[in-house]
Amino acid sequence: MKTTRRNVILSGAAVGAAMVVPRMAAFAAAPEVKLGVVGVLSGPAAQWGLALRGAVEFVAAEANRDGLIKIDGQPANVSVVAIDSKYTAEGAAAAANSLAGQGVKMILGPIGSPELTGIKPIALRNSMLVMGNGYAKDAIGPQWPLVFHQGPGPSGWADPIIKIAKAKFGMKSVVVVAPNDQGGTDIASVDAQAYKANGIAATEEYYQRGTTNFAPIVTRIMNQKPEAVDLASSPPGDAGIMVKQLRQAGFEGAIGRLGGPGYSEISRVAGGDEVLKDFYWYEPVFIDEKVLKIADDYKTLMKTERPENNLFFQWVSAARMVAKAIAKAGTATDTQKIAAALRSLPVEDPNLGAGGWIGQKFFGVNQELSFPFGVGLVVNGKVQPVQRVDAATET
Amino acid sequence: MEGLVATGLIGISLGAQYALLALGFTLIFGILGVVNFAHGGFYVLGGYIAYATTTHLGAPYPVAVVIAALGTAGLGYVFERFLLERLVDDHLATLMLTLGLYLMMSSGILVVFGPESPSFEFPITGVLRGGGFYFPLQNLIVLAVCIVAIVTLYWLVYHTDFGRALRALADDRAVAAAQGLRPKLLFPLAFALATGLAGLTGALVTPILSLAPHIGDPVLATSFLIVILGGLGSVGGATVAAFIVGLIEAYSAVYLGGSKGALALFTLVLLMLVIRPSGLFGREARGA
Amino acid sequence: MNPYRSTLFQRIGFGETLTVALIALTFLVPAFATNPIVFSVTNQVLVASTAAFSVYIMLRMNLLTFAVPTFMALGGYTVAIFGLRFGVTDVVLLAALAFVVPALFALPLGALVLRLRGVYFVLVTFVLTEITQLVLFETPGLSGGSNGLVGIPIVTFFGIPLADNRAVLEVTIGLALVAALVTAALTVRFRQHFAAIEENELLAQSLGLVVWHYKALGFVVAAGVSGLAGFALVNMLLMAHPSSFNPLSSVNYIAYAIIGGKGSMLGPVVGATVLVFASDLFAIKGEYSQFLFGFLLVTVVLVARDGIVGTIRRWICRSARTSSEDRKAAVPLAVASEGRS
Amino acid sequence: MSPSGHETLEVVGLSKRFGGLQVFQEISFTLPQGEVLGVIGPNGAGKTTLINVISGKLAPTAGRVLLGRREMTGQPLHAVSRAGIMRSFQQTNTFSTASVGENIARAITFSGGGSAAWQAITGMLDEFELAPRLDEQSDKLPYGLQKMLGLVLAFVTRPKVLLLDEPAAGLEGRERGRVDSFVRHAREELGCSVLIVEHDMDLIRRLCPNILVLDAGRLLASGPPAEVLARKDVIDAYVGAVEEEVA
Repeated sequence: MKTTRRNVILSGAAVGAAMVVPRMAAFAAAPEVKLGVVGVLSGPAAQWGLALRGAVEFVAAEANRDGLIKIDGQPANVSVVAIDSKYTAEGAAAAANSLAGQGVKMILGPIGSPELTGIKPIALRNSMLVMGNGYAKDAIGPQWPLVFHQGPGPSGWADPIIKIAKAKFGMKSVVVVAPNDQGGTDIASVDAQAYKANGIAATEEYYQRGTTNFAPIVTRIMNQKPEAVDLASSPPGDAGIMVKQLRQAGFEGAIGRLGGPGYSEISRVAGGDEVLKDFYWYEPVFIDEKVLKIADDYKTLMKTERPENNLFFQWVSAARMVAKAIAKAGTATDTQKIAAALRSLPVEDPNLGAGGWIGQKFFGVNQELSFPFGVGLVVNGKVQPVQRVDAATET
Repeated sequence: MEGLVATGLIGISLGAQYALLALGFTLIFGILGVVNFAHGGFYVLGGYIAYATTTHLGAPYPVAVVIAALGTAGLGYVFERFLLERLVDDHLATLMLTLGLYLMMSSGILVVFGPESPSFEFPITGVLRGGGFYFPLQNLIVLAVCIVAIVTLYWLVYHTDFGRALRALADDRAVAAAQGLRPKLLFPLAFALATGLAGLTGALVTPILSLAPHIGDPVLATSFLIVILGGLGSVGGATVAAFIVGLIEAYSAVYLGGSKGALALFTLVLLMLVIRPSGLFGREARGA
Repeated sequence: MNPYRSTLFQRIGFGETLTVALIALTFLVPAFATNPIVFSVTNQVLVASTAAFSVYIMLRMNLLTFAVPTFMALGGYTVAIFGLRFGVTDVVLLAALAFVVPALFALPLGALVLRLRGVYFVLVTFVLTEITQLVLFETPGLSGGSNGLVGIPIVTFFGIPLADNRAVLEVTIGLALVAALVTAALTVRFRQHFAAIEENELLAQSLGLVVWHYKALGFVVAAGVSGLAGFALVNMLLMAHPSSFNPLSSVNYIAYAIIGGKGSMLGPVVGATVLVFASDLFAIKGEYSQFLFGFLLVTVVLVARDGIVGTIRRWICRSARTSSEDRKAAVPLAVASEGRS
Repeated sequence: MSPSGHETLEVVGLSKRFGGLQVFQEISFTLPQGEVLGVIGPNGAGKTTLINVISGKLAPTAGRVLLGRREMTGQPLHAVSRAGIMRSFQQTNTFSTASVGENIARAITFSGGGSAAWQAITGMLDEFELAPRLDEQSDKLPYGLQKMLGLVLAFVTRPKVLLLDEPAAGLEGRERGRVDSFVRHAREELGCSVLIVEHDMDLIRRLCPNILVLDAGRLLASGPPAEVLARKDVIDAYVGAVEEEVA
């Protein structure tokens, strides 16, 4: 190595200079409430994060307009800090750390289970309140008292949807298909349980994340001769190909997707509603005129169109709950107090309607928001109006 | 028995798609010694060009496929000529360069076209059926194009002056250059040929499967597997290996399940490398 | 002949000394900083640097490895399993395990893959990372499958629990420091051997160097260093999750080493620092972050071929040559004297 | 150093085939310790491959290589090298970005030599004009000096048999004399036997009491150069063409 003393010292100085970064100083002026957003803003799942960010920005603007939050009697200014979680555990953890560094105590998001898993230890260390999503079996729990669930996972809604689908299509057996990672297995296994509880024989099939051609998987499914196929949390693109290839292979039964929204993309990829034929899916929000009013309000307040993804509405309701809890607690820093306020608030939203807190039975903690939701149906190639289902309860 | 044959048919259609992809990848490596991490990006770009041409310009699908192939070839030419060419002998630098290009391409597509799959359909949707078998006509067309492309490529590489020049450059650049062959002219052409092939595949296959900004990742991984199995730089090897991978994927996924099937495939390729490091048809492992 | 003797300092190498010193200096961060962002960024930079050291070691032998996530997973899961199953929490013991278990795995694996050269080696290590993911998914009993292992007990140092942000960072720094020392020791001790293999493996072998001994040694140590990075990551997240070891993350570790400059041990640290900062900075830009990251890669590769450290060194060498002609000979000779002493 | 005769290189029925291509077959010869043997033949006759096989870089398809009755066949390159069979390369082959001094230091380290090895080559370094250039990067040296450095690297490993692959190729007339000198050093100071593959007939005539002629992978003739080079089949196969080419 031809290194001279001088050049090493100089390059060292350069490195030192690179390490000195502008630190973001915490503001200490008028009452300031910062809502953190941790969500995927880049890559294939960016639409979810953009919906989340848009929703929280909207709720912050609403709160500022209405002077909702008062700290020590003074109306607070609500602002939003959004950071990309890159849909990984590390990304979410880094984002949470970064927010903690900016003095942000409340986080809306993240959206997926790996991210939620990554954020929880950080939130615990910095006593941050998290209102997140993610369908993992351990998404929330008594060991994380400050972590709330923005909406129920399949444990909440799979059962009512299956009852509707069974009444409509009358299937006796189903194959549940999902990717082989946590985003797939945790949902598919809960779905399968729910089918079995309704007297439908269910088997699970997992494919490798990144599969582009599902013809072999479809053949494997066909070999089991199921009466229905549930695509669970397969991403919409994958689900669309599977629907197309199942129909090409001659599958005539109903196809479900008890994993999340994405019907329109699935329909586009599959080649239209005629290809979907008999199809049922979970729609996180029952969208009626009242809910759509949020979109108009958004346009008036934010001067642009709302984010396209319908998860937007759900995040609006969750962010409003958090804002109300902060208002009730009258603090932007004491997350224990905010959490207590949140737990005691009735679950209701001016646009989405009334619901309740659930989660005790499945997660051991009652910190899951449950609002009315929708079941989408395509029957014989015709889209039916989305059916409203009352907020899931635990019985 | 019926199941075995049906699965074999699936494997062959998979193999045809893979062959088209792996040929371009192996060509770039064989001639330039470059591992093109942006290969999947050109596949995606081909799909989107074809989509945009049919949807926004109203061109007929076959025209769109040709435009997609030419467009990706053009971009490949420019990229090689003006960026890659400067560092073509440094395989670490070219790896980083193609990787950077891929990240820029896929996020560029994301920003322009949005994250969701658009509605992009193959014009022919019929399915041949009979006696427990089925074969989508789309796959038949891809198979036909694949065979034409492979034959053309063989002819180009082994029976034209262009091909002879490329092979001479691949064997020994210094000697070939001394004999008057001009890498500065030929390398961009070779790169364009390969990226055009990826774009053609994208234009053909994405309407059958799906089109989204991120679908380049698995394409790259599959191309890797195939060229390892076939022997880096070997056109014949890549073709045969593509069909082998297609068949193994089909049989293992059908009889073992998706996740275990993939594990079986990867392990097989690993074993293969251990037993025959230069792949099925490769020459001695290249130093670069 | 005039037998130049090199000083101990010269022989250890400036790049190595500075790298180790820089990492040791980061102990000041938990001592004085209070801002969690600083903690988080330092943590990320150090985990990234540790993993990139592993790439650096392999590059000494002209081998580009994608297998870093594989060995990180081995190290990380080893720690998680020993913590959860056997209640091992001592940080020193866990660090030893996180180093040794991947290293032991690397030994038979190396016998298989080190026969491959160039791009074949690159591709086979890529396949290894894919296999790692699938094996994790397919062994839920051991690795927790797709859910990973959560609820790992807090590590302890002589019985003192290391739970808060500060202690977690201290563990990461300690691990990075060990990794840097191991890397420096290996690459300095065998600098001539590795350089010979990198430049001209055939000549080295024909001069009698048992090349595969050194390749195996490098591979095993690189695996151990990756294992330490895996430990640091798992300790930071308090879980071992497959998504932490995804195949494409290997690209980042390679980028750290190459963008920073593969010619010096300082390279991986500088590369990790710059790119982690860049990616945190770009993360705020959301949908454009990948584009900016890609653009940065392309620009650095085109403008600074030897990486950041290499390019800066070249500038300085150029100005040093014009100013003092006489000292240029001293350093190469000092190195050459190894064979004479 | 063992007494004369104990380090004889024996090549018995050696053949090498690449797939369908037979490079050479059934080559047998012995090279007694301290002697010099020339190998000539037209391009493509298999000369370099012969060196590759004897030195252990390639495994033979059939046949054996023995050094003083010890089996060398199929041993890896480093083992053959450590046993005392050392080769030089046709193209310049040094550690290109390392200095001349570093190159020599590495050769000494890798072959297990000590500081005595430096003393042994002092004279040679002066003679080949390498001594003043010890700190220069080896690929910045003039071509001729790079080739001499390659030979010096082989020398410092203290081989028992040296296999030189076209040591004079690309050298000017004056520089070629250094090859002669190098061979003399090797024989006198190491008691080493030398096998030279070369196209330069003058050099072969000067240095080699015996030569082998390879043609299309077969041993065409062997014996003293004056005798062998006068044979009609040898002239037909080779000499005429090459003399022109070299001139």
